[in-house]
Amino acid sequence: MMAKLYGEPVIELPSDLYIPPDALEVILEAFEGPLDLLLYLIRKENLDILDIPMAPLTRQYLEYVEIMRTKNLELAAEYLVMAAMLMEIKSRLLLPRPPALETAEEDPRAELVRRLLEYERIRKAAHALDELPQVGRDVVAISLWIEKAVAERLPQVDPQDLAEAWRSLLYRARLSRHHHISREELSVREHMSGILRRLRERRVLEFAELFEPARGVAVLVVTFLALLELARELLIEITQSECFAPIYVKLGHAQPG
Amino acid sequence: MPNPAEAKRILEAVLLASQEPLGVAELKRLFDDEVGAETLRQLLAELREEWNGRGVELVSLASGWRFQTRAEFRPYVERLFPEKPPRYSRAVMETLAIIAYRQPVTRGDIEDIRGVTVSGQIIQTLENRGWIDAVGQRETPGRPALYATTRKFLDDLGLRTLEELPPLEEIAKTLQLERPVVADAGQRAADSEPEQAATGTDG
Amino acid sequence: MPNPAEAKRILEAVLLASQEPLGVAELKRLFDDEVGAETLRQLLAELREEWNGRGVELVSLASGWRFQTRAEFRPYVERLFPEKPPRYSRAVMETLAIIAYRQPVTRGDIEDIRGVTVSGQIIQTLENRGWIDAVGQRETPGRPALYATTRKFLDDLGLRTLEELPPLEEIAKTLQLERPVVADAGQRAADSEPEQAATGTDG
Repeated sequence: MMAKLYGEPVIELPSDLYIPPDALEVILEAFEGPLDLLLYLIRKENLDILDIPMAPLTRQYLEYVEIMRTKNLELAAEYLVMAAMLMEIKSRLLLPRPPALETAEEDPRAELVRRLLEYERIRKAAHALDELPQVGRDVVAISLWIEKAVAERLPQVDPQDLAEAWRSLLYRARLSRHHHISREELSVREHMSGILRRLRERRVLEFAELFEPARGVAVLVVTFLALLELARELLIEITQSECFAPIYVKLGHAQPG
Repeated sequence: MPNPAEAKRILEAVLLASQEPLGVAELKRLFDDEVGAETLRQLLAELREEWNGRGVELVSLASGWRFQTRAEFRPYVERLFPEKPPRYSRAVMETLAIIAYRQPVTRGDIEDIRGVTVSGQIIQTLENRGWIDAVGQRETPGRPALYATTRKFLDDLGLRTLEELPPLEEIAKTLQLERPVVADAGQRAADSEPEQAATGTDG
Repeated sequence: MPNPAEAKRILEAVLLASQEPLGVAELKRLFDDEVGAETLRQLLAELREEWNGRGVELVSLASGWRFQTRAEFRPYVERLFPEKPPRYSRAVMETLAIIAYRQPVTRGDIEDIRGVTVSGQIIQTLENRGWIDAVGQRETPGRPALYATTRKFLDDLGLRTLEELPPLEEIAKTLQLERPVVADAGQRAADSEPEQAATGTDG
């Protein structure tokens, strides 16, 4: 093939570039950009990066770029910018310079070398980073099942919370003394619940079974009051078939019909 | 095939790494099926033994084996992950308060006091928690269930009896101190706390 | 206060349960701050020692301590959980390296170093992973965002500080002493016929 690229004749495919057609794109696309391609060429040719022979490097670079173009690979603009830069450096090197300036003037390649070195450093660092064991890829962060998962945690309530709730009720409803329940009343109501609970299990209890004399007179009284209240609210039925017969307590089911 | 000690280390690492229980069939794949199910069960039993007495245990569930923190260590785990403790809504708390102080009550009673309807959800929440249950039915039309608090409720709140609940008079007092209501304050002054009535008058 | 053996069992259970690394300050809360930071570090060091030679290790990271599987056990873990995330492309890794070593940097800085445009996609990938974030803006026209790596980046790579990053190499004067060209080109060529790409005649 014959082609001209930026005035550089491209005579032939680089001889070291015989690549099966399928692999070519993979290889060319694998370059991360012009700096990457240049580093590849420098390494391949064993060039001294601090004293780059610009002519052969530029020639090789342009050859690769041309192949990319003929292969219709989408060629990023950066490749062309770099090509221009290389040729500019090359031509500046070719210009005869007054000997006096030779030492003072910066090597036209300096900026390119600086960028190549920096990129090479980062390229290697990227590789080293990728070699570090990565959570999720190389190692698993242990996170055991927590028996009774935290997500299922239930709200904690303490008695003061209940008091707070009652307070808000009071405030809202401006409850009258109807709701001012004394401790004694509360205790009665607690016993009412208890009696209902026992009746639910047993259906029928003997009156005496409901009382626990061992707990003292106060409890006996409260239990009795609870029974009366339950009876008054028709929640229980207290029956006695005849005098001195056992008194039975049962849930106050309405007798339909 | 690895020796038993190695195999156990591998099993341990993989079971610790897995959040899901792993069955014996899956674990066999670890060793390219070169270790029999029997051997594997033996190794797992030994591994479980090795973990005895630690904060984490290896348990065998229907779906396989899993490492999990022991329930006893939950308080420690919770101490570290105290993402703001969940709270019951005001509706739930008020319902609970009414049931606690006024039991046994029907849903209708609760609605009367709260002045709004009480959703089945709220009752359900408290029932699921094991804090209330239906202890009977009131013999009125519809035979509504009567709710009461349970022993678990007392246990969970650190109470021995309902009498240890904050007394309602005290509650009313704090409320009234915050928002003095003239008529009410007078009445309360009659009952008790004369000092407060006195301070209330200097206005 | 628990005795050291108990304390270690508690630490072990909690660290095994925690999804995130736990710092010493957090762990102190486990013991109601009754155990000093120094004691805690000592216990953690002992615990790490106890886990030596197993498939799981206790590691110290930027945000604290975490149990994780040892990299050497990866083959076994992979056998059971094959759905691991893929490796990132070179473009992503180079961008990450620039941010890690040269932070804070703008997208323009990254492009200067890499010599190519950096797609928003790449930045997005790293941001989504939680490895980088914008920490400010450079006061130049357009006020470009300045990117830096996060603590999660360090955690996920098993590092405590940026100083533990693999050191940046001072590049030799010539590149010829490096890995043979063959291997390198092969790496570029990914899966397909690398040797042929590289072993061609010397140009």
